[in-house]
Amino acid sequence: MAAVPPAPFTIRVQLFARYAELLGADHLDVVTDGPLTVGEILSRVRAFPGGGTIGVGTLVAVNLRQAPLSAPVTRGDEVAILPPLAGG
Amino acid sequence: MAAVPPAPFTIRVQLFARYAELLGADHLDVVTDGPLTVGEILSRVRAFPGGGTIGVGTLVAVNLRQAPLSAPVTRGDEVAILPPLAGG
Amino acid sequence: MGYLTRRPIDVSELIAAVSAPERGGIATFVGLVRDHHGGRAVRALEYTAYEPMAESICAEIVGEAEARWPVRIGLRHRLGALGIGDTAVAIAAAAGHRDEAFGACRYAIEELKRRVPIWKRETFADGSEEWVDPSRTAAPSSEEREGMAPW
Amino acid sequence: MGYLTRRPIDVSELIAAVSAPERGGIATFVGLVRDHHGGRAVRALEYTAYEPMAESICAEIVGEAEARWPVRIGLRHRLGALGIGDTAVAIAAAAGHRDEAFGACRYAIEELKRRVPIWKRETFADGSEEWVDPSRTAAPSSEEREGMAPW
Repeated sequence: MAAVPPAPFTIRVQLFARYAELLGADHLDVVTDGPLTVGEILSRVRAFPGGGTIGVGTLVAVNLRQAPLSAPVTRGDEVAILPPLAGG
Repeated sequence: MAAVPPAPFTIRVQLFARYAELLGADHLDVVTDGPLTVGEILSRVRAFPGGGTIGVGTLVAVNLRQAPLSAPVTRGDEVAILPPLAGG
Repeated sequence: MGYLTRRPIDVSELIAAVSAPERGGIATFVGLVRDHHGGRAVRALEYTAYEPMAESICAEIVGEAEARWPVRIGLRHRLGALGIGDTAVAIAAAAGHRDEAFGACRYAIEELKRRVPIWKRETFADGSEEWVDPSRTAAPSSEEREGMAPW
Repeated sequence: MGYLTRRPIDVSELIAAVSAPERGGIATFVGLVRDHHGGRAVRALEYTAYEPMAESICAEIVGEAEARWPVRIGLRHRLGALGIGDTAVAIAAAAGHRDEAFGACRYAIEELKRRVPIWKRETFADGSEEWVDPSRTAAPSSEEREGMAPW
């Protein structure tokens, strides 16, 4: 039997502070037809206009917790790219 | 020529907290005809009724500063015997 | 209960909220908005946060401190526009002994700075604005140091 | 300016008095009257001091801390009759950096307890009264420890 082609879905990536300003948006939608790693999402966001300034050491949160570049991200996950923290 | 006998004077010793209670007074006057050491003053105070409970390690202040047993005390000095401190 | 607030922070209230007859030693840390940063005069600033994550990480830090020391922790971080001298952050740690109170208070402020997603946009006296990046300004480079007056 | 006071201590006021735009990090320690001491329920207490010496030593401690760290120190100790939960002592250390603020605050409270001639008379729930001697109650003897419940 023939494989059913996977249905594409979007992963919403939230942007804050300097990154939101640089990319001119407080979120981006990354379209994919399967899970991505955090590193892959970062690469996609860097390809947007203004995204090149997002550093390699940037923190990424998945579902409100910091996640390593290798962490998988799939449908329904809440992703956020965090510029250097400056609280306190 | 004959030596002039020294004139006796009093050194006022202040008492606080438990010591004031034990000796039933907030000060004692020690009469002397010359300088005494802190240790000598302590011995005199211990000889008063209730004074026996003043410990050997008791702090003594002369002119608002802690003083060792060997420190001299003379006319006009402000002496105080301090029970264990309990501030803060 | 929110750790983030858009209203002025009242330290006395925070202390009262965590203290108790058996927790009579309270260490606090209060951070105020400074009028200078990186050698430039600051006129105003604004804090923003990734709010659900910031609340979650604050709760995590408070939980860690309360697990490690026998303390009760109160924590508030202000968001929005602040003026010079306003309280930006306050932490109170109440314990039976001051060692525990100081240890837990210190832990909480260090972890807050390290882990809570909050950002600060400064407006300088000349009207220019900048997002603060502590990783760039905390330790001036040797070149920057050489340009500084020696006193 | 007196370090000793017979009126309630206002921590916010103490913080405001020492902080400044260039001293935006403030560490404080607040000590409240506890309801227990040495395993007995305390109903009330009274602080007395050898006042001129206590003022002088407080000034000395503040001077030492301000010489050792770039801080400004505020310090208040209450005298007279206090109730459970009242603030007995408060210290605020304001600095440009929190390391300095914490270090100086800790120094001041340790030295205050060690050197300032202040005494505390406790009234217990059963009406008995006692002058507190920290040298006897701070570290229970082995015998006393053995009588304690293990939890």
